[in-house]
Amino acid sequence: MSPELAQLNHIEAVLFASEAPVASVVLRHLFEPALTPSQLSDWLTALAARYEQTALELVETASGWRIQVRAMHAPMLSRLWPERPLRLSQALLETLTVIAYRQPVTRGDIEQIRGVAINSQILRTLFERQWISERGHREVAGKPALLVTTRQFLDAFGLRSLAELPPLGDTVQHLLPPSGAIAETGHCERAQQDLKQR
Amino acid sequence: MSPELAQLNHIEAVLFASEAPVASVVLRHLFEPALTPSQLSDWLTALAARYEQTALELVETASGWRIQVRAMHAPMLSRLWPERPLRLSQALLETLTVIAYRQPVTRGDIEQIRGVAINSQILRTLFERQWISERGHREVAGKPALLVTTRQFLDAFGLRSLAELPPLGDTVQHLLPPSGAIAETGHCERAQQDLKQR
Amino acid sequence: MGAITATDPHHAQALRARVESEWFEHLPEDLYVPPEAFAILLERFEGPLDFLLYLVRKNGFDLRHLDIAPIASQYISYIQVMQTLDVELAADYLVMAALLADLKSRLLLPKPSKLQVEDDPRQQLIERLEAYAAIKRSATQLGARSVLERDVYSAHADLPLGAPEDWTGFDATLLQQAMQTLLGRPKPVIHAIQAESVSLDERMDSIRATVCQSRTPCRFDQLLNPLQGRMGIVVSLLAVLELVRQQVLVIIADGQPLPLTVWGAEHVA
Repeated sequence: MSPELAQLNHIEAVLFASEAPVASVVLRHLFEPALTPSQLSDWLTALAARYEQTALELVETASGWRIQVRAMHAPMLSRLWPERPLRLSQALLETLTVIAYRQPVTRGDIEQIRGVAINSQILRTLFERQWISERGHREVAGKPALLVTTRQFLDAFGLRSLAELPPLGDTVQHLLPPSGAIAETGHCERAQQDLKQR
Repeated sequence: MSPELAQLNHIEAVLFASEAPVASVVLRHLFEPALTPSQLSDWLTALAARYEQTALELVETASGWRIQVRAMHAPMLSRLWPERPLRLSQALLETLTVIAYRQPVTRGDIEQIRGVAINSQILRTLFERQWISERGHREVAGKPALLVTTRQFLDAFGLRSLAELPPLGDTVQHLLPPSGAIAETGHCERAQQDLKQR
Repeated sequence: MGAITATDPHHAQALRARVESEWFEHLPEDLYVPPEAFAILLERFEGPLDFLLYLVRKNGFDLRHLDIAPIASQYISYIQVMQTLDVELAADYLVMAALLADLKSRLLLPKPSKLQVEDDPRQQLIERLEAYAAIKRSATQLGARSVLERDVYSAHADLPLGAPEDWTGFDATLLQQAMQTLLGRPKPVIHAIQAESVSLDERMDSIRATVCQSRTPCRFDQLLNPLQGRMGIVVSLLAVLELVRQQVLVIIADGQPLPLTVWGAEHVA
């Protein structure tokens, strides 16, 4: 085996063996001397090429690099393990979105924006998944906790940073029928699936 | 993507998404109609070929098929993650240290310096790792074996020779009975300790 | 496209997409949705804002130009009908109905000449609707991403079971530290225990006296001096054997595995 191949396999072994995404800095320091960022980038490009035409893909999230099973296999996998796929209700997604875009927010802020009392189960689920955490309190009566999203949230949604969230956009536009009809339709189909699965 | 490739990727996706080895019968019934054992065997051969020259391998365990990181990467991985460190117990380190600095020593010498009876498991471990070996016997009653450290010991601790052992310093040094003295006093004191421990 | 079906309000929104310039041509004639259907639909709304937003979109209204009054009226009428039908409504819906009723009554009043934007209740409601609509759309986008454990799974591979561990790469200063710890420890205090010697003669004398004075056979353990420990047992046995040899004692045995029992020879004779 060539030294190049051995080095590539080293990186691959680390990515597969890790339970969490592996930071670039860790990958660079697998070697002596450490790889430069551009060298690492070359290796990762070579590695990504290895997964072309396979069930896998190499992605970068907030915590680092992760090899994952492509989304196209999800339907088949959820048939195989029906209990496994995560279900994200519209209420949970909206709550999470308010926290992600408006952070730090209090529970009251979320209720004000969504116009509806928050279901405690939703916040509990978000905390359990470690997608949100508390960071300090607002200095008002009752000192409500301020909620923020976490790196685990970014990892779970395949985001490298909050900056990758699409902008909220021109607010006036939102009162028009959605122009992003495709996204809406996708959501719609998922809702129908949810309905069927009940 | 050809239907063949899609089918192969299906199997790969299941193997990677599964938390445990996947039984052949499960893999065969991913498809409609189910694969015959010989068809599955062909697919798995094709999949195994995908991992040639990579860090991965496809293996069959008692409970089914599993993709794993090749054993050759184990040393590198165990160095990488400090949460699964190979820890040396204090008792083992002290025993090893006495042998390293005072070699050749008998078991009785070690017990005399450490002040406690030696746990046989510790010496067994040190022998198993080939960090110590026997070299001759002391010419006293019972002919106790003399223990020395090995080249593997030097390698494990990154030393080129025993001369590179970190110096103990004067204050510590003088606390140690001179190497030769141990032989004379060691045994009777140990006998007394043995008596006490009963 | 009559009364909408109860399956999916979002779908209905898409079908009734209108642009600002067109809505006059298609003045909504189907403002009415059967309340029974609406009771089912309501489950699919995230709250009164979502419902209100649905009404706005369903009617193809552009709130920038249109008075909010018709939407408010629709909302209130639905809520009222549902109340008469005993459909249980979350408090949030009733609060919104009250707010809209208040808004409507204020809109009937003549407009003050200098109305601050922040004082305009209509403007406030529109802003809330806009903010909610933005969040709703972003939530949809967020939900459309590939989510770990829902759409994608981390491809994990373990090492082979029982893989050999690597026992190298240790720091030699570990050894130095171990030695310092070892020698820095208080020296074990070694007590020299003077083992008292057990005399065979003493044992023989003691056993002879005990056995000869006893009117019954003596078990071996009755002959021991517990203070003499294990060595005492050994020497006592030697003493017994010697006394048997001297025919002072006899061993009482009937072939059963009993504790060693002796008696004075004269008792037996």
